Amino acid sequence: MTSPTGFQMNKPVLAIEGLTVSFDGFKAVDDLNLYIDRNEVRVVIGPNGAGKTTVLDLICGKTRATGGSIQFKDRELTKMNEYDIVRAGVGRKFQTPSIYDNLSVFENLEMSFPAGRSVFGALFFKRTQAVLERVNQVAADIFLGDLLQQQAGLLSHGQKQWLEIGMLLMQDPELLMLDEPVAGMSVSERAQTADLLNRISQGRSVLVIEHDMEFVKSIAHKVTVLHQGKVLAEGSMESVQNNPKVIEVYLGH
Amino acid sequence: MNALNKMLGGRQGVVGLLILATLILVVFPLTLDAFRLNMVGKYLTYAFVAVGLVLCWGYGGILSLGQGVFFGLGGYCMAMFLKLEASDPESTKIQSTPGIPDFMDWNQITELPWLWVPFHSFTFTVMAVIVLPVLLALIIGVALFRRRVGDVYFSIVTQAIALILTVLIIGQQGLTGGINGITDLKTLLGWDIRSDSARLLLYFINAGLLFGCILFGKFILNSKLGRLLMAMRDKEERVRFSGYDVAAFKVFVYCVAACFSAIGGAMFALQVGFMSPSFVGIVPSIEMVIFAAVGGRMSLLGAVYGSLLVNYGKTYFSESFPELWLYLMGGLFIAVVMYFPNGLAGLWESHGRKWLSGVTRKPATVIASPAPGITPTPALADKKAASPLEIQP
Amino acid sequence: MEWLSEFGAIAAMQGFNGLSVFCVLLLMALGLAIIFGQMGVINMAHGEFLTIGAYTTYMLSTLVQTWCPWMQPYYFFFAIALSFVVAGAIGWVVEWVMISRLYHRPLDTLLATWGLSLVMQQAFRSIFGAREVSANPPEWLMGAVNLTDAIEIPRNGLFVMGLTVLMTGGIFLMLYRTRWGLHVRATVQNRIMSRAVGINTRKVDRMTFALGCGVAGVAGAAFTTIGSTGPTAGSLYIVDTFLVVVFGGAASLFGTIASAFAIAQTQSLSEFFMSGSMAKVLTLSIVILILLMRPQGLFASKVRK
Amino acid sequence: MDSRLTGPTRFFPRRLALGTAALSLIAASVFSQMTLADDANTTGLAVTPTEVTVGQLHSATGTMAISETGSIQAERLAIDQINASGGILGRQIKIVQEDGASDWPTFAEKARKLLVNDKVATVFGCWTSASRKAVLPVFEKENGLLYYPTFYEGLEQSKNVIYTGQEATQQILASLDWIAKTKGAKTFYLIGSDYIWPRTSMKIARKHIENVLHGTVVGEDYYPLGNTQFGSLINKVKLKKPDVVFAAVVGGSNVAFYKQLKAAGVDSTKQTLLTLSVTEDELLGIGGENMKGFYASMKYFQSLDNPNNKAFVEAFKAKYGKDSVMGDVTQAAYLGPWLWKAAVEKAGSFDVDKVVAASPGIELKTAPEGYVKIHENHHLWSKTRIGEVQADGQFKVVYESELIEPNPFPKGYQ
Repeated sequence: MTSPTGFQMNKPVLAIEGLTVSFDGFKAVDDLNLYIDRNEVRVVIGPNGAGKTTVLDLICGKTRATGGSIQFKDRELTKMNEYDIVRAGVGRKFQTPSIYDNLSVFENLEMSFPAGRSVFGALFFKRTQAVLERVNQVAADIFLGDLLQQQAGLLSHGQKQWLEIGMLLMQDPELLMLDEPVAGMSVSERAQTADLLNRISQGRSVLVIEHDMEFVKSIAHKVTVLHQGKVLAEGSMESVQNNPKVIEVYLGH
Repeated sequence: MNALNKMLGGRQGVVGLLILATLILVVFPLTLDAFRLNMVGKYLTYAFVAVGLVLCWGYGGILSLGQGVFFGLGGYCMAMFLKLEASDPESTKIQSTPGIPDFMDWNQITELPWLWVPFHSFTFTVMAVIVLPVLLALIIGVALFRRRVGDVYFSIVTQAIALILTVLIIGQQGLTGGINGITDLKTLLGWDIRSDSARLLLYFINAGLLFGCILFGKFILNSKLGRLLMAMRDKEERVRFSGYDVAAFKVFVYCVAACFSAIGGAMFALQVGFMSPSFVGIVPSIEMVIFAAVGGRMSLLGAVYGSLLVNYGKTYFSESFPELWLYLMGGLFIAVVMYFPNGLAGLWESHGRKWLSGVTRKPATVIASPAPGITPTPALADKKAASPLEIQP
Repeated sequence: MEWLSEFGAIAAMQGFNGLSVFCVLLLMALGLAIIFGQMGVINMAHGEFLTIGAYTTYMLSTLVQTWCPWMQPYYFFFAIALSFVVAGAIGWVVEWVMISRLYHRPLDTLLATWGLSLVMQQAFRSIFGAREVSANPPEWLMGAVNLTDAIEIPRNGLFVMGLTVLMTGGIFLMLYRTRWGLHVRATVQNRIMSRAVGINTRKVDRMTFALGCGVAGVAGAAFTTIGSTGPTAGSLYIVDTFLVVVFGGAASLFGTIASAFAIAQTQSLSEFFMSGSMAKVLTLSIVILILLMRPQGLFASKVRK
Repeated sequence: MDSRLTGPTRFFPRRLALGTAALSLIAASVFSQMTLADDANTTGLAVTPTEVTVGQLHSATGTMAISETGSIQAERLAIDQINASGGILGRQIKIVQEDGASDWPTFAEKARKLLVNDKVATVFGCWTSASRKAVLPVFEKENGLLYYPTFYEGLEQSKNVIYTGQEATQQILASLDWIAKTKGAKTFYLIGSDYIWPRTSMKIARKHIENVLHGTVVGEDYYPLGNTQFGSLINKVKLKKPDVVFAAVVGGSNVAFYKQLKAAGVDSTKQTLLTLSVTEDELLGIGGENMKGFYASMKYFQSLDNPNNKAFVEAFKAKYGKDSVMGDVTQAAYLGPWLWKAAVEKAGSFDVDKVVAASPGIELKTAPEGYVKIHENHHLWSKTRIGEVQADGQFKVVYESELIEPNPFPKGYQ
């Protein structure tokens, strides 16, 4: 294990222990242990069906665990509501861009501003200067500063991916989870996204699922390989790539 | 002022509202006789339900097939108060037990049931008209939306609730007047509601309340909550994982729709002079959905036009061609759903605007349909057109 | 002692009554379970397809009575088959003209089929008149079988029961033992994939819908032995039927059977102890309460999404 | 839904224009009629020297259309016959027909239209109690006149309504007496659809059984309208073994009830059954063979053997086809126009107050049911008959009472 020193000194932001979920007897995630530190960019890779997306689902509460625990900043997520998990500081991007096609880019971002989240809060929500500034800042970050009034459904695929990342940034989460953020992006867009991720990972932890190895190399601090719902290997990109078990199940063929 | 303007949906919204207000508050009272005006008043009580349906079905994606339940609850609360007032010991002295409603006397009830007692108070009644239906909607909504019941399930469950309430009302004849309903309502706080002048005043009160509901609806739709509703229709998961309690928002619009329906029901009892289980059941509930569908499920004003038009058509055709009426109603339903999912408002948006010469703004081509096969609506288009100007710092 | 044996006999007959209500509910719900459960389509006109079956039987009964009275004892079997074909054929057309355009909008299907049910009701009224009509069931279907002196079992109840078992079995076989059933189930699970592997999903949809309507027609034919036929007869059944399917958990045929059984027994038992109206309210309320607590119905499969 | 219908602003003026035009037409015609009014019409009714307008208000559509069709036909037949014989006070009767569409508020609305806009001299209409209750306040407020044909629960008496059907005590008491006497019945099972008429009727029946006949009611059950499953009920009947099943099941439930009774082996050889709600109309749907040998209590049966009835049946069949049947309510509806004619001629005026004042004591010797007379309480004196169901869908009259006084508020039965 050649993990970068320094990270292990702190208590991990996210601590997954013994996590198990089964669907009618099939264990999609099986006794999984995973720790993510503050300011870390962690990439999870693994062949299809390894349980990567299920892990994200479990963390953000979309799927309920059969057993085990997920501790986020000392709070147990497995018992919490989805929206409470989000409010606790976990943001999640879905595999396919999940944005509101009928709203403008501005409104998409505004929706994620962490105020007016209750029914009556939303009813009396006001577009304050703070909201405008935050939206503009995030929009600039995600390369959409000029397209605020564009209807989101008309954006390109890559721009939609960015927009969804931007929506997460609006929430200012401490743990950012991205499911295949560069899928369907052009080479230059990938580079831009890598740059974006490196910028936004300051002050928060990022958990990424990705297949594109070049992209993984350019962002990952540490890589975890999942196979059949279990951790197969964990460490730096190099160590993982040279791990014979990993080569056998994933990279080898 | 600017905020108000925005709330009403920009210039177009204000104009639309003014046209409807002129029609209802000026044109109808001036051109229709007392009888027809009372009929329009009755139609407008259905418009409350339709407006509520626009909120919860059009925007919230929740198709309730049991809005008659709330209409009925509101109506029954009001009717109970009016009936008690009409059943003073003096005018019921021929009964074996004077002072109780006549149908109770026929059912050998000798004492006013406890359920009825609080309805001696007008304040209580007005509160009950609002609170009871909202409470019921809250229970149903919390139970179903918290557990993420699918839209179709929700429709069927609400339908069953409408059925239960109908059977219950009919079965508890001594308490509710059974299938005949509560009839022969005469006065409200001593004021004869059957006279032409009273009917005229009630018509305006009714219209005023309706516009109140519409404005409240517009306020909701133009708030962040309105955008959240649309966002939920698009990507419910995304909204949930942006930290929102999706179920709470659904419960809220459902309760608002229930409240609107109940107000409509209470006004119905006042204007028509009775209430019966035939407004509670499945058939009236679904008919009210037609009103919203014909007017345009995404348009609050459209719902009012839809209610007026369908009911006018119903009266007209059932008078002239009773045989054709059901064909027409069914055909209208099928046609609207299949070909004009946005109803009159959608047609107006896609054809009317163009036709109305002198409109300078570009047709809303940049807006994709809110749902497959659904054309944009004024509300949507206006918001799109209005918001960009304001959000630039 | 005599009282006790009599009570036993009534209990037995009441048990049979529960079974017979169960069969009626199941027979009604089968067609819907196929259409709603397998296709996700809400067919509010389902009751009217039932009525089509009933009217078909009525017409055949009248024809037989006029032209060949000797057929009277046997015509009922033809009537059932014909009802299946007629209702199925109309269902086929409806799917083609209407439903197929609305698959991506389930709530709109609900509304459109409601409109269709209004049109169909008026059509029945125009064709057959507003009055209730009554098919003449064959003589061997009427009356009761005496198991003992005290226990009498209505024959039409037995017949409906047999028919229900037959239909349920047939549908099970079709869905789980034939290639067509495989296609249906594949289409339900993944429409795009099914199309990709060469299943004609449009055809599968159309056949499924037609089958569901055909089954409703059979139910309608069977019900002429226990009830009357009028233009609005079908609408009486629709809510009950939907509740059975929803209560059972939509995609599960087994769930439909279980829920029909549960609802029928509750209804039948409570009717014995209270007025029919209150029994109905009680039964529906129990169903709704359970649905409020367990909205996915009794049997819903867990699926990894 | 074409391009003409371009939106609210364009549509409504059209609608309004049409509406105003129609209204002014109506107003003009009403006005012209008013100027021609004479002393036979001092209250502005739609009466001209040659014509008098009356309203007909039944359900032509909806669930009740099945039942109300017969009444519509009978009233038209009577009016045609009156017109053919010279009309009323030299005037031909013109009918404005409105559809209540089986919907109570629609009834109230149409009643108002008939009285206020059409200014009809009288209305023949309604069928269910609910529709009557809905229109009653309208008739009382606008001072209209309604002829109501259905046998009903009583407990009502209005200046503005003439009830041409029987009230509950007329229909129930004599028949219970008869069945207790001829069948020696002591135990009764009461069954009804769940609404006011069966419930009130059963209440009266229970009081009579317990207080007068000194029998017992061993069961009482109500089922929702439209219910089609009677298995449990039939088992309860089998358990209780009543001497008489006393039934008031209506509509579609009727057919299911009797078919299932027969299928369960409960036929007239094993069980005596007396119903209040099966006329020849209902028998068409049920099938005579399914009810053979059961009894119905009515004031009129199509098979009544008297010259008036022969003429009525013949005329009805000539007009509406030889397969048509006439039930109790159809006959009562037929009486309406004739009773009105007699009252108008006695009053010499169409004015509602005068017609109402003239009504008590009006006799009709030509009624198909025989002789009827309007009581002070606006109900009819009539006879009650028991009919035994025949396989061909007709009734054999097995009992005929004396003329019974109507008593809508029966002391001791409430």
